Amino acid sequence: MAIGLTHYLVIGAILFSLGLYSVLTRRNAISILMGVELILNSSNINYVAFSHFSSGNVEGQVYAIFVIMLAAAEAAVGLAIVLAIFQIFHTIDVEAAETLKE
Amino acid sequence: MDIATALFYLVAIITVGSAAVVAFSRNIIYSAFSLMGTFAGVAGIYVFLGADFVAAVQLLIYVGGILVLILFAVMLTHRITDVEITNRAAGRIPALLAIGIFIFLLVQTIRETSWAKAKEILYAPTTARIGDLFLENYLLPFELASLVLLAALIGAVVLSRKELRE
Amino acid sequence: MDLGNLESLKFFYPEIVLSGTILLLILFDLFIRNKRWLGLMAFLGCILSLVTTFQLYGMSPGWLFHHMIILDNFSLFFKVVSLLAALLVVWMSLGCREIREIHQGEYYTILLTSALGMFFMASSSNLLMAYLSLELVSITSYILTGFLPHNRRSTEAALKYLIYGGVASGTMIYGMSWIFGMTGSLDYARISEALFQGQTNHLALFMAFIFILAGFGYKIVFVPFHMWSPDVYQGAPTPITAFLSVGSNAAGTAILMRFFFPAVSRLGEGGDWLFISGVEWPHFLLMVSMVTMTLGNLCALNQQNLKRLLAYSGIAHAGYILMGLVVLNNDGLKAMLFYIVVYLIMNLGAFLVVVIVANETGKEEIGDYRGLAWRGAAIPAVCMAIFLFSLTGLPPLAGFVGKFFLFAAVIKQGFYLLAVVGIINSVISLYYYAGVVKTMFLDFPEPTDPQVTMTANTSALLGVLSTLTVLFGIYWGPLVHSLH
Amino acid sequence: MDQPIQTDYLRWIVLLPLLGAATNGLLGAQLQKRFGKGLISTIAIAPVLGSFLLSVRALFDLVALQPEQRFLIDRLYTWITTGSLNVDVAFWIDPLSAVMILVVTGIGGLIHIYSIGYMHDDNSYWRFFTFLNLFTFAMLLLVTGDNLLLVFVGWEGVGLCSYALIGFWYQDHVNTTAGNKAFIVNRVGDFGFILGIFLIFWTLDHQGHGTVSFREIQKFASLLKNQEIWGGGVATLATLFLFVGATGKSAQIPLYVWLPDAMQGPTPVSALIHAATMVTAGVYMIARLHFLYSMAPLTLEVVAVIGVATALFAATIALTQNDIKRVLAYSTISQLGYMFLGAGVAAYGAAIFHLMTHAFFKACLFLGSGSVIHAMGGEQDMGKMGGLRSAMPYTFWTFAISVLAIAGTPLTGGFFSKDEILWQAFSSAHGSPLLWSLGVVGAGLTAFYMFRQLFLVFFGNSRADHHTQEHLHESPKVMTVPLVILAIGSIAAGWIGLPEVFGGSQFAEWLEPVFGKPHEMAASEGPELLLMICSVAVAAVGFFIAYLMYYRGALAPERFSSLAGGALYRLFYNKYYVDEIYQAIFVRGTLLLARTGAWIDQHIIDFIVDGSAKTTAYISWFNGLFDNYVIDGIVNALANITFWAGGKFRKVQTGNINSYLYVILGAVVLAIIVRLRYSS
Amino acid sequence: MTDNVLSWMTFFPVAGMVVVLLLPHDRHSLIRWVSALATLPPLLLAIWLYANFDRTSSGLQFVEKAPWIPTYNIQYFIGVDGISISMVLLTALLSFLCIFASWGIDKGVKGYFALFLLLDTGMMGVFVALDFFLFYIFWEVMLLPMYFLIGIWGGPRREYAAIKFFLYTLFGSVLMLLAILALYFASEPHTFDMTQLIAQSGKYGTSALAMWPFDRWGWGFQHVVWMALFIGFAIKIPAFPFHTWLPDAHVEAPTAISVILAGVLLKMGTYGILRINYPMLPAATADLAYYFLGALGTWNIIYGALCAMAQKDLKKLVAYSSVSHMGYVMLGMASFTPQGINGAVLQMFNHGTITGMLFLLVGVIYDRAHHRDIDGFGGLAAIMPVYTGVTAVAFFASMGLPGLSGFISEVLVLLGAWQKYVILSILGASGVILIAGYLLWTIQRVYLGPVNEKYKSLPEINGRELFTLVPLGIIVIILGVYPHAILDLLRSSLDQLNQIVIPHLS
Repeated sequence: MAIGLTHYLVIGAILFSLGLYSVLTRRNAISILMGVELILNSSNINYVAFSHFSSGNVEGQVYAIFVIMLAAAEAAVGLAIVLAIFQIFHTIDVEAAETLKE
Repeated sequence: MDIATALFYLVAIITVGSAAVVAFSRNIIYSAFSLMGTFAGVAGIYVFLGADFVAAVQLLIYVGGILVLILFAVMLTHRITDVEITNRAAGRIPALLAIGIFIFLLVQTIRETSWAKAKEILYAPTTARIGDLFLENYLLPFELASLVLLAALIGAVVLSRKELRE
Repeated sequence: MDLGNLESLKFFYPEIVLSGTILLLILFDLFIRNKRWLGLMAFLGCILSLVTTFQLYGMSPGWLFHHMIILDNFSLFFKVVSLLAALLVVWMSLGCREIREIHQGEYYTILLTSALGMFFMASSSNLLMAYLSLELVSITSYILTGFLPHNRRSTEAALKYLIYGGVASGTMIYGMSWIFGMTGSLDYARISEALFQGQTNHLALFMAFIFILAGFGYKIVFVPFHMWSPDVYQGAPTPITAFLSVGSNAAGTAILMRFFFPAVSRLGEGGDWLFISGVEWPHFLLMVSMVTMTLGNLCALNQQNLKRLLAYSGIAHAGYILMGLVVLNNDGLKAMLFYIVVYLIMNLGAFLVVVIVANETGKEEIGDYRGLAWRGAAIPAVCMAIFLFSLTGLPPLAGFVGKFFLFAAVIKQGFYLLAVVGIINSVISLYYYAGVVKTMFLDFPEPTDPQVTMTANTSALLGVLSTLTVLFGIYWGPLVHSLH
Repeated sequence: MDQPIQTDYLRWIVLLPLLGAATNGLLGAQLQKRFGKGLISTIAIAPVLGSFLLSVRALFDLVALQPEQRFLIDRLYTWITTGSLNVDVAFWIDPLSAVMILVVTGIGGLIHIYSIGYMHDDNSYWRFFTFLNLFTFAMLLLVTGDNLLLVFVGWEGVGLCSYALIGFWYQDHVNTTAGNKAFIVNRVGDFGFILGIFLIFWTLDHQGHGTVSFREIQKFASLLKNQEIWGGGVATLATLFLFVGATGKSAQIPLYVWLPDAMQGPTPVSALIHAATMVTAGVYMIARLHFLYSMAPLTLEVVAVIGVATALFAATIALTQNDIKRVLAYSTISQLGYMFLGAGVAAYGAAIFHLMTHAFFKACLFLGSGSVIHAMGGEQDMGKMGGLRSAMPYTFWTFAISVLAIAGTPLTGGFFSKDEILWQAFSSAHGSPLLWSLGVVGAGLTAFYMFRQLFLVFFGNSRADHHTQEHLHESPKVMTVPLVILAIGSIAAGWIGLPEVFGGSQFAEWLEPVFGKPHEMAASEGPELLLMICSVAVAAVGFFIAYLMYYRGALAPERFSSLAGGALYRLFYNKYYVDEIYQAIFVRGTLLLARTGAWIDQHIIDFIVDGSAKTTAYISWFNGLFDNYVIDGIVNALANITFWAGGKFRKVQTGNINSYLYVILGAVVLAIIVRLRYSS
Repeated sequence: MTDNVLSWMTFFPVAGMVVVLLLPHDRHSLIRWVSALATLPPLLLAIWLYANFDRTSSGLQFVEKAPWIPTYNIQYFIGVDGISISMVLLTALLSFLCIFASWGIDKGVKGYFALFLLLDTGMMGVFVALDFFLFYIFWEVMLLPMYFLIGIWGGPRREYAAIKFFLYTLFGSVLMLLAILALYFASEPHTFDMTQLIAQSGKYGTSALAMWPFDRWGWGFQHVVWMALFIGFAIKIPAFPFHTWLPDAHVEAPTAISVILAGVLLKMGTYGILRINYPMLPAATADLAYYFLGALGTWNIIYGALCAMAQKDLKKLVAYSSVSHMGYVMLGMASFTPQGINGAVLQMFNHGTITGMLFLLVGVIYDRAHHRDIDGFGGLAAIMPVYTGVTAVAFFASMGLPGLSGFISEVLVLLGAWQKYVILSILGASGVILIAGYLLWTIQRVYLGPVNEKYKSLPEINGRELFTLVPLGIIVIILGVYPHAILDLLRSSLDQLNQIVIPHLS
């Protein structure tokens, strides 16, 4: 069977789900952020794959590049926040950081 | 199975496998390091898709930037030996269940959907075309992205600045 | 009109002014000692930008920067709303003690950047632009939320917001990638073309929309993407809460409409929008709207913290605003827009009172408002009552007119169930709003409760907002007219 | 019927007493303080006398007219005009109302005068005269009103004044309770009355002649004849409704219960309201609407039966009472029963005649008893009286004459009028020997208890305590003069209404334009005489037994009271327990309903209202719970992880990001699945 | 000024409110006098209006019309006809008197009078508004001041009472809002103009809605809208079972507010039904009036009277008597006879004056004794004779004693109802007995009987209090003797109203 669009999309889907799984189960903020990165990567695979198979131009690739850039920005901010949290709470377990409540 | 196909599956397995380690590992250091595998694998996939520039960017930014950041964060916030505490996970079984259904739905839909078909599939180098696009059609997003990065920069500085006033 | 990069610039003044202000702020931050000037600068920048925005009004619609953004009255409207929100929040921040203690230079920079992001959210005509602008707003929002140094709640809220936003936007771009895969394009117009021509798979489309909605929905704060908002609203500095509650909501609505109207629908005869077959938006949105307003209101009933209460009420209001989307015609659209303006005014007003009280007492619990009217703060209490009753939708206040138009649009299309649910929700909401009013007026203060006074600055803003709330309740003709 | 003659002085007959009432009512307290009681009584009595004089003038005006034209009217203004309803404020005088206004103003005037003496020591003097005047006004309105609604105003007005005067000494709970009872029982009657008005109006209105004016009703009465409602004739039903009103006002079964209690008021009040005037309003009303009643034989029968039943019933109670005024009260009820008997056999003239004579002798009796009570220092128990004859000659003689009159002693007023009624009860088309014989029995009872009273009070030895005996005195002139006049009236009034046997009744002739010709029974002089002798004989028996029992002491009263094991006596003495029964059924029943209503309001309706609020609150609470606990709970429980989060941090389950994300994922999956199900 | 007399009447109090707000808050007596001055012109104008009202015309008079929000066809459209003129009079009078009844307020004086004046404008506006939207605005404008007036200046359970009142009324008014919108879209061109809506009343369909459960009841558009409006108004009336806010609100509200509440606000319910339900939805009115106005009204009469009888609190008793008396209004309205409907509106006016008196009287005694427990008094007649005399007038008027105003309206109502619903009329008439029962019982317990030593030194009613009561008392008597003073105003308009509905009666 030739490697086609579906293969890439399935890889993307699996990455997406794994990312979601991390986000759902992890208590560690950094781990959750890693899950988010997985999600972003999964959609990037989609974009590049579609760019290749569907649109026939590089628009999808451009999109992927922007996603990567923004992922970097988000990671920077995210990790800054995580560090701030760590300074205050001395842990980055999201369950512990729960001053906010009803 | 030709080489290319075999290579593809190899890359795919690396990608998915290390992603699985990221998701399932009980040690955050393992997670963080396997993330590198994923990123690299994804870069490989980009190469398969003829997106050389994107692959390069992926390696540069993800592996060279983001991953390093993450590792720094991990180091800063954990004693490495502290395995159990650092990467607790909760609700695995329901999560697995939900994710299972979800993945099933996704894959089913992917298989049944008639995606758009490109007129021709190109395998030309893309760097130049992407560069053109950035300066022409995608100038505004490009500028905007720089703004995002600027804001993120400032934000990261502000947020992580140690300032104990209490 | 479809312009390239350079030609576009002359229709780009508002953004340019705003970006210029941002850069100047960064620059002056280095030199200026009295940081209050920075606030004033931001304020002036907003006004200038507002002026330039108004100059663009009434232009024939067109695309700028190679189909990246669209310039029409709709986007201009939201630019005005975002600017107003930013403007008023800057003004509010000037009178806020919380803000005076932090890095004001960065604060105003990020705030204006966020406003700029909202500009693009309202005008993007491209999936990439949509994502970028959304991210711009999101990232700045995370920063603003976590701006209070060494403040547990603030930082924690920021973390939650970040994780939540990250997942939401990740999901969104995954959905967008599917759209891209189905149509081979990122541009809304071409997407619409492709979708209406091709044999699309409805299920894939539906799932893609759902994913995308996760991204938009968490900005608008509708159920089930609402859960971050109470925590974030409670934790963020109050002016930022105000900004998020109105700006982010408005921009989210804008991007939603931007996406759904041009991308997946067509204007049919008689002003009704036709959707791609197989996508049951009215029913879906109907459910979301009803659930959102009901859940928001019900949860608000039990709140003790005023900011949290306003967060839940904001969720309910998102539900009301969605009512206008359900009917999918221009009536509903106009009603939504009107409501957004009105909501902006009254909600900011309510938060302003929170700021005023917190300035003196440092507290936000409803119990701390005990007998506010008798603690030297009769005017803020009265204004708060006006805002809260306006939020309830009592005439002759602006909120009533807003709800009136929404209900009118809904009833006209025969969505009686939605109207009835909306009405019942209004009554429920009265209960908790009136509870706050009760605490302020009907309870009497303990001797230990501190006196509350206002500065000239806050009282001027309060006067403006409450006057507008009453004014739009009595004479809203011009405002409605401007929406046409 | 000819057009009535418009006059402009009739209004003053009615309004003068109102003027007096208004003056005293608004300024009385001040005037009394400043100028003394003399001014008050002058203000009160002058208008009544004025009314009396005007009434006399009206009488002469009427006399001057042809019998068919004896009809004066004074129309003031239009009161209510709505749709087809048109009500004037107009007063009219025809021979019937002429009799009534003369009785009201004449006897009323005397009672006013009498009150000067009787009430002399009371501080609320002005208030008393205010109400007395107001009452006179209302009563005059009642008898001169030209339409049913206006009459109803008077009808309720007299009720109000009666209420106010019964409870005049309001500091005593018993008095005010009696007042309440009178008012409420009367209201029950009024309820029937007003329904009667409605029925008449609408029935006529359907024929295009909606009206409440008496003359108009009479004109269109024939239209009512064949109308039916609820399977009965409208005339019958309407008259029955109105009769309910009459039973209330005129204290007939079943609504008589208030009258005995009404004796709590000052005695002049009892004389004026509860003997001479107000209580006769029902009789007047029936006479006024005789044309309707004549159309409704069934109603007439009911009226007659109730009348005679009341007459007997009240008389039996009166046999055993010891309170001087209560005896008179029951006697009044009984006598009113006779009047209704008369009206019930369509002998309206006879009823009115008895009304008039009764007004004299009963007023005299009441005032006499008032004089006695006055002398006895407020004592009302006949068991503590006796032998007053010598101490109070005027009182005694006038009282005795009145007793003779009421007992139907020949040649007194009561004799003529009562026999007229009994004769009609026997001979009229609506009458029957049974009615007559019951009436005669009643007459016998009347004679017995009245003489019993006379003997107990005025004869024998005094049973009063020493102190009272010493203070015994005849009442002042201002009280005795009215007594004398009334006593004379008791005798004389009868002579204007002689029976056919003795030359025919002037009174009947006078009323002829109103009621039409009396029945042509002239041929049967023999029976009339015979019946007359019969009734006199029965009355004589009554007198004789009373004489034996209470004068001679030859017959111990106990011998009667222990008849049938004393049960009968107890039954009479306790007034057949009617009060107790009413109390149990109506008063308690209503109160029970009231409490039930209030309970429902507080507990059920409010429960529902509060409940819906609570439900909402509960749902919201549950919602929060759901947010906070269930989702997290599922997550945590299924994962079975250890809840440990470092010693220094509070373990809180809210605000959990993971669970938030769960919700979203769940919602998304759910939405997709739902979508799948629908599309497939 | 004569051109805009209604606007002046409506907005003068708000102008007064602004002045009051500008006054320093510790100048109590100045604030009171300014408030009195602010309510006086409307009263004088109302009298002028009364004198110049054309009684022969059934149409609208003193009309003012100006576009307001042209895009939605919303107008500033006010005017009076026979239905509203009496209510305008009543409002002007009671507002003025209640300022004096509020003289004793000493907490938050400024706020109190400011809110009171705002309330005044709202009330006046409701009665003169002829644009549905305007009507709704004014309707709601009353809500807030009322909430605060009860909630801040009320009795011990004021919060509960205020929020209960608020929620109830709001629930009703939002239903009304839906109905208003439904009518707006049903009209062509879309309009809020009441006269237009009435003119188009034939257009609104009556065929059954294909929606459960309306299809089973045979209800059409008209019926559903009618019902929505009715519930909104029934809460104000208050009709059973929407009445439970009333006792609480009345008991807790300060005296003057009780007077306004009972005297004016309750009338809005029945006024609204006459003004809106009747002419705009005549077919539904014809179908539903029997059940929801006639039968429910009768039930109100009896139920209210029974509940009143069981009360121990004097004010609560008066409150329930309002429930009972408003039942007459409903019954009369439902009869569609000239007598019934005229009687109903007259009863609205009379109830306003009589209940106004009653609440003022309760206030007088409460101010002195600081409680309202019926059984806690006794023998007040001897201590306060003048007060008792005035009370007697009010009580007997409330009882419907002939010669006083209540009688005329009750008789007209019952007479009118008789033609249509004999049984209801009889039941309603029997209510008169109950009313007499509890009122007499109350008089006996409070005013008569031996003097209660505790209250031996209570001061007699003072001049200011008399000033608030006497005008009402005089009106009560005048209207009993000469009801045409009001009836003449009503006749033409109400007859015309009847003519709209009657053709739809089957």
